Amino acid sequence: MPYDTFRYFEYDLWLMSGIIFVPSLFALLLLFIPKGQKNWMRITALAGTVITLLLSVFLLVDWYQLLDTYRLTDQTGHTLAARADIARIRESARGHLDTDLVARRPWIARFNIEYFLGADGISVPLVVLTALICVLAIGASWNIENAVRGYLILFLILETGMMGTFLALDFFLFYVFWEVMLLPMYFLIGLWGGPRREYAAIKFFLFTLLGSVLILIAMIAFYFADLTPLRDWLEQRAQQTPSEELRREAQALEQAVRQRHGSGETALHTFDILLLHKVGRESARLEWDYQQAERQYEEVLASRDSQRIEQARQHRTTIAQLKERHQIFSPTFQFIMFVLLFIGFAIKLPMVPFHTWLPDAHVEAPTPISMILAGILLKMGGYGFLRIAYPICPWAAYALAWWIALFGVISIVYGAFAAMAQTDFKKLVAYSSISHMGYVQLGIAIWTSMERSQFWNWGINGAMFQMLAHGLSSPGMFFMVGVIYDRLHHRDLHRMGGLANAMPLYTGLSVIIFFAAMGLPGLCGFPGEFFTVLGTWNFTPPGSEWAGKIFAILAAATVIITAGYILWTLQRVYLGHRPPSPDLPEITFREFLCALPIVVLAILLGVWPRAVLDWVEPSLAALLRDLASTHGW
Amino acid sequence: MSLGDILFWIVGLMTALCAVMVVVTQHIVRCAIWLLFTLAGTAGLFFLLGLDFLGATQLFVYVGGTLVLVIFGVMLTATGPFIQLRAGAGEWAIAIIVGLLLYGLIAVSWMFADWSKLPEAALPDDPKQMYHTEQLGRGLLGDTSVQPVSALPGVPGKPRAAEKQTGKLQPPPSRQASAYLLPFEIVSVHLLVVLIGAAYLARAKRKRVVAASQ
Amino acid sequence: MASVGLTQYLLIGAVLFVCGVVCMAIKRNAIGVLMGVELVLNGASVNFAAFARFHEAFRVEGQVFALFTIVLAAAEAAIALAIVLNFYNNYLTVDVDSAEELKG
Amino acid sequence: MLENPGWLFVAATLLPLISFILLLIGGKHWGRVAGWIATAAIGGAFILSAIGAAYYLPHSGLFGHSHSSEAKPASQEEHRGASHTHGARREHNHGHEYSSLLERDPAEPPWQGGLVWAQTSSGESGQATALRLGFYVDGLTVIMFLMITLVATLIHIFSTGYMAEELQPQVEDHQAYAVRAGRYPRFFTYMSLFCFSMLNLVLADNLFQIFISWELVGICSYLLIGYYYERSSASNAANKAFITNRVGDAGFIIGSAILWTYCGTLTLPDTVRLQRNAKGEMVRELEPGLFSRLRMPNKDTHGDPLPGQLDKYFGNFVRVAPIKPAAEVADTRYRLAENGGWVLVFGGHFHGEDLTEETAIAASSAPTNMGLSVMPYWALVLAGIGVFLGCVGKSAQFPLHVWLPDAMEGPTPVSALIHAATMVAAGVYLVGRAFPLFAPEVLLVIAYTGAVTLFIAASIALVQTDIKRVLAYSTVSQLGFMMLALGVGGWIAGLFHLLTHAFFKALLFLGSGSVIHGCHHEQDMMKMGGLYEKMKITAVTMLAGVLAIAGAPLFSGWYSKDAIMVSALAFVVHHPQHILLFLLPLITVAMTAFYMFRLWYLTFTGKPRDEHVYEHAHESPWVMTLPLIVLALFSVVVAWGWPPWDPHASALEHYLDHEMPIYLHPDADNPLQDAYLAPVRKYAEQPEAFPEIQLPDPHTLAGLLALLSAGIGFLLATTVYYWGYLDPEATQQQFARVYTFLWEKWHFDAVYRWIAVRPAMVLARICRWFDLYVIDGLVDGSARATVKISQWDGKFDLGIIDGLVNLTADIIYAVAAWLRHVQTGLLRNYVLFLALAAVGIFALVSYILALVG
Repeated sequence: MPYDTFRYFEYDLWLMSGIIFVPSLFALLLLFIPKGQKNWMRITALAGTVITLLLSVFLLVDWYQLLDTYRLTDQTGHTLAARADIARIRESARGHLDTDLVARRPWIARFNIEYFLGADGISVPLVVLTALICVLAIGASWNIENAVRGYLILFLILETGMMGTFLALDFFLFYVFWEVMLLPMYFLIGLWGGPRREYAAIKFFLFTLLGSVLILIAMIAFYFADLTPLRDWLEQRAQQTPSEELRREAQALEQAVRQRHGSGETALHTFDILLLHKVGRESARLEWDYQQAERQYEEVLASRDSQRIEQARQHRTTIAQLKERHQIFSPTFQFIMFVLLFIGFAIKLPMVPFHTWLPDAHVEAPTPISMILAGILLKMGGYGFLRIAYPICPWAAYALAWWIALFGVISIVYGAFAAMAQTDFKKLVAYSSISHMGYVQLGIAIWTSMERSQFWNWGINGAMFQMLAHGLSSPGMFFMVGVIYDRLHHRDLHRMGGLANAMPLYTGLSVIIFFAAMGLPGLCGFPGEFFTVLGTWNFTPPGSEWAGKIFAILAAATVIITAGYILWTLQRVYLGHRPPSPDLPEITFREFLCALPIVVLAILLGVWPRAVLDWVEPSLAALLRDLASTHGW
Repeated sequence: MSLGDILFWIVGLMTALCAVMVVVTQHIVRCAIWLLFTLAGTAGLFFLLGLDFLGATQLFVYVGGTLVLVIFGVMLTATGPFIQLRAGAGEWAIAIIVGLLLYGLIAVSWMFADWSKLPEAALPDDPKQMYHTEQLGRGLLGDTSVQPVSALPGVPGKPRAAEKQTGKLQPPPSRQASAYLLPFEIVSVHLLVVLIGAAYLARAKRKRVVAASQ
Repeated sequence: MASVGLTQYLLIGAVLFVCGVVCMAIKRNAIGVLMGVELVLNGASVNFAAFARFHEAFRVEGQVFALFTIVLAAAEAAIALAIVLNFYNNYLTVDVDSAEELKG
Repeated sequence: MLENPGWLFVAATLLPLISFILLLIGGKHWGRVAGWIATAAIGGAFILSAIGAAYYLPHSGLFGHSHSSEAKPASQEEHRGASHTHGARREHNHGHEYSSLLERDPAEPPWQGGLVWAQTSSGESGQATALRLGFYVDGLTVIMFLMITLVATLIHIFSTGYMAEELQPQVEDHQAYAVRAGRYPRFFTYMSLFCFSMLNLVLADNLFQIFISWELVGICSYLLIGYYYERSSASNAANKAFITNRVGDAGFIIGSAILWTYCGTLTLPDTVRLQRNAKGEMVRELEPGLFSRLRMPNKDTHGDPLPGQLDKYFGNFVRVAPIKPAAEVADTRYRLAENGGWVLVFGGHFHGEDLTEETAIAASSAPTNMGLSVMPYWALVLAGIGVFLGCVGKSAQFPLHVWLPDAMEGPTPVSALIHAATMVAAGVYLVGRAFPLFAPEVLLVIAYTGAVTLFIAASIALVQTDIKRVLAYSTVSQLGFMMLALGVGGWIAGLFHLLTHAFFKALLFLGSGSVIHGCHHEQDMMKMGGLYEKMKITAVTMLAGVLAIAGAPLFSGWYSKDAIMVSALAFVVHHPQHILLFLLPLITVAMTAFYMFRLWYLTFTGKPRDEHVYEHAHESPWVMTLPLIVLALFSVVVAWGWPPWDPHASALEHYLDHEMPIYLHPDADNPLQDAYLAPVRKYAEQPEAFPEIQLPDPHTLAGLLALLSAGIGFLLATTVYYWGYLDPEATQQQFARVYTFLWEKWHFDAVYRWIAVRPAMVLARICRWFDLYVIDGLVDGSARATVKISQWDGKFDLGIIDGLVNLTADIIYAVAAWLRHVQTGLLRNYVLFLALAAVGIFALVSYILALVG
């Protein structure tokens, strides 16, 4: 009896839980290290992060194998939804499957909250990135001397929060981790930060808290919707169009509803993100059908063919009834919820005008925390778009695409210009982050019709890749800034210069990283931007023929400004012949080790992006297909 | 009007009268005497009801025990001024009014209460067939045959199947009796303890007097 | 006049009860108060007995609880008298009005 | 025999990359060896491309048409017409080009190959779903490879000598007053990276890959201009160069995005890719490139000839107009229209019957694999201009030419290789490579840009005194000539001049480098003079270069400049309103001759104007003079043909003519002819076919005019600077205003500072201010407001709410105080109260029950 749940060891559950909780375990371990043993504490923390990195690499390998198996057999089977459905169906029969990278356990049964983890092409790269950056950040925080224990413990808890956010598939769980992430960050900035740390920490906290409150509202609103009508609807559709996918979804939903009703509930309320995806998709699809029928009816009205008019009216009324009965998330509801979620995630992204927490937080935070902030926390925004905001409220997302893209472009241009005016090295990097994350938003926003979906696919791929690239380059830049700050104890660009001769190795590494940020081909910054711009020209949101073209031109023209501020910075910091202080030590071996992986990966991703895209793109394509299918294709 | 009824009226009224006398009498010793009669009357009522064991106990415990205690108390404390302690006329008035009100209330509620809710007992005319004492004994021993229905839930008895399944209480099935032997024992032990306690409390404490006199 | 039934017994019990209450209310002598208590208890046990007689349901319980009442009354009397004696030892009186600690 | 000799060129491209990686990792400590490694790498690249060329030449048609037409199989013949880029024979015959491309022997050019760099799984395959890295080797690639690798090899050799002083551990930088460590290896590291990028650019078969190389060569130029980064002038120049180039690159990106969106590919020529078909087996299938998608072929996808009455559209952009002018373009029907707003895109499999004169044409607005699609004509023009903007930046054309003179801050070999011979020529090369993409409007823009550039640059070069700056402006001017030529349809002329110019301009720069090296980094010609005795080889070789650029007969420049003038003339004859396109170059020829001879005279003749410089001047070592000699040789003979004195017998020109886009061939039997340029070409080649034009033979006319103008320039220079009849100082005084205007380079820098740099900085400051005071102001303000509110809230609490609470408390206290009298403490009263309470409660309950029931 191989699937006996008692004797059965569900591998992926333990793997993903390990990725999430190993850091906290080591945080516990830190408590037992005798006072004053700073190096042992650091080594312990390092061990924790390294083990997490190893586990995440395992996850990556598993995902790759899973993708391969499905590539040959079932084209759509690799999506999270499909795997979760299969798991749910077989769960009732034979227990869990240990290779599907989906794990589900009841947590708070009373409210149908589950401990629900899953990994796919959207989350896996971010998980690996997080693990890597955390290792490097620990390496970078070696020279933090005061309250080492507390610092490391908070850091590890932070890592747990980030990992959980990326792996959670239950909205409640997601939110919990989201908050877990928030608080340590607040203390890390507020206690180990620079002179204005209180201000920065409070600002960061308030902004992020505002965002998470909005998300909370949306979450609760979703929870209060009863999803039972969806079951009948999915069954209907499964009967109408005999597709394996629909059948599976219907069956799984049936399973869920029955399970829920078994425990004395009459309705199905859930935090299951994947289930909410289906709800949003089907609601939007119904809305679309209804509007089509409406349009068709009006067209027919023109021709005075009474019987055809009658047919059209019949059709419209039937659709209207279906909508009445099965549409759970009405367009208005979707609009409100989407705006809430969007602002919530856009604050994290950060999107102009919700960005001002970022420069302050970056400037005040210690170097490793800046690395985490820029490398990972900003990605939460994009991840939230892809995982939650878009799939759950596709109708609103499509209707608001124009605005989202607009704000993306504004972020791009505004961030670039603001960066050019900075005199504080860290602030400059922070603003460049804003500009770069604008590409992410733009790439996600350029929703196009199914027949030209490849362009949107380029956009989303660009966004995803840009997230990863920025997750490498901007921590790298912050690290480089930190290195120089340790030596000069100031970050004033006007008081630097001539480092190239003083610290040639350091200069070489940082020049590569800065070029990567500049989007130089052959380095990781380039593909994301290029894909996004390629996709953007095609973007024609309903009603505005020129939007995409103008956006594309602006986004493309910003590379000039980017080159401007980056090269100007390089000139002010590295070139020239007067080093700011006579004896600047070359970077230490530890610092070199921290910078090296970033440089290597930056080059690797730039030269051969398929090293990532090949196992990221299928998930994105599936997501895109689901979304686009809501608008009639 | 059967003999039983006549006897009831006589005994009952006498008892009530004595009770009233207990209230109105000022002299504490006489009070004790009236009380004695009241208690005896109660015992008589018990006998009339055919509850002979109960009546007997009433006589033993009260008349033979409690009252003796009371009279001891009276004697120990009946010094001079305390023989007759008078309450004020106002108090009398209030007390009587309240008493009448209370009595009226109880009487009215009992007169208009609809006792038919309870299963009316079918009385066998032959008092020999009543076997009250025997039944009491059996009841104490937990014999299930003596009593058709137990209306007092919660008293220890055999746990029921339904209650085992769901914690909820089920309406009692017919012919379910409960054993009162254990509670009875507990009560007697309690009595013993109380007597000991009383003896302890009643010890004279001289120094307290001194303390009080100062 | 209706034949004697439950109600009549209850009425008698009520008389005892009320008398007891009034007795408690107006006796200044602690012993008197104690007697009132006894009366109340008697009223109660009369009721019990009546129910035991006139109702199948209480055939056993009625008696048993009357029994308990009696026993407890005895106990209570013992305690009460002990208290009275202590009271007397402390205050050299049995006038309950002289115990005013409860005054608000 | 190699199965696909194209890989030779790939290998040639990768050699410098390998050397770059080697030097990047370990070069720091290798000293002189680093130079040898880089030189060996690029030399190996030259050898490889030479072998590749040997493979190619049999097909090149250099050995007479007969050879190729007989020797080659028919399929080869036909395939020449296939993708419209590479050479079609004059006697092009109508074959099934698509099918033939599928059957073609991979050993026959064009040699192709490639791999997918990034792809998406949604959308129709082959339609904007894959970005490729590929190589495409045709005649143009071959000749460019030969030129680049040869020049680069020579320059590398030269550099080993020129950069020798960087070998010593301590180098004193006179301009930055700094002493620094020598960085000899770093120089060659950058050079290797540049060579790789440049070759990759030429090798690429798609705009995307070209863009990558575009940026890479840009960054190499940045690094090498900033080689002496201790000097602020150097780092400024580097930044200027890269940012100016980025302006062009932004245009390039936009152009690519447009083509990508409407045509669904960035690959220029047709490519054969292995595709897994429905049954899962791999099949070779043809993917039409941009050219075939935009220019109408005379065959449909299945090789069937298209209806004859359409022949006037063959090889042209087919402009159409929607039949019903609906805004909704998707699947509307179109009709052929002379100036329709849309252009047909032949992306998918289309049939002859789809296309007819009379009936409507169904086309989708999205790139599709089935049938035809359309793109707006303005988008086509914009795409062309965008791509050309990239070329403008790279080739330092007006208005983005300002960076090139400043780029002279880099070491001289860099100026020779990157900023004269190869990188700056990349723009011209791209225009030539992507020529079929350009709509007539774009070509006109190109032509005028070239004309304006060549004139402005030459005029500035007249007054410069820094020897390298003179050469820089002459480079800009020559690039302008090439652009002009391409713009007026002189495809051959433009690329011809590109090749010849590469040699003689590299020669001139290396010569100037030799001079500078000899004069210990003195670049001001006013401090030189009379150096002929000191450095004879340099002087003579440079004279060869000067003659070549001035267009003296039998020197390579003569042939190419002649070709340019002919093209310009032919164009002007057909479009008289554009007469400037002939006059400006004509004047500039004279200017060119003038400033080049001025340079030579000032440097080598007359008496030394600075004794100090003169005394220390010395001839350079052989590693530097040898390349000079070789280059001099090439700049004389590279364009020769038989007989050499016939300007139109040039073998190189013939070769290029063979590589010309087919639709430029004005033959009667060429089905694909461009309506806009073919007549011009035809007039340039067979003027006798135009009896109505009352002009002498354009070749003689243009040739004589050019020669005359060059002679005037030469004479002027000689009179002023050699015979000294005219005093240049006096002339400057006389035309003071003009002189300052030219000396200030037409005030371009100032203008840009005012219209570009300053506004950008101001905008940046505005953004910063907005952040600090508006957004943060709002945030902090809201925070402060919250605090205030909470304070008021506190007051409210204290005053009102607490007041109420206390009031109730007091009331209750009072009541309680009264009630406490109830607590008599008398046991008996309590009993009474109990009884009363019982009564009261009973009464109340019964009353309520009465009310209820």
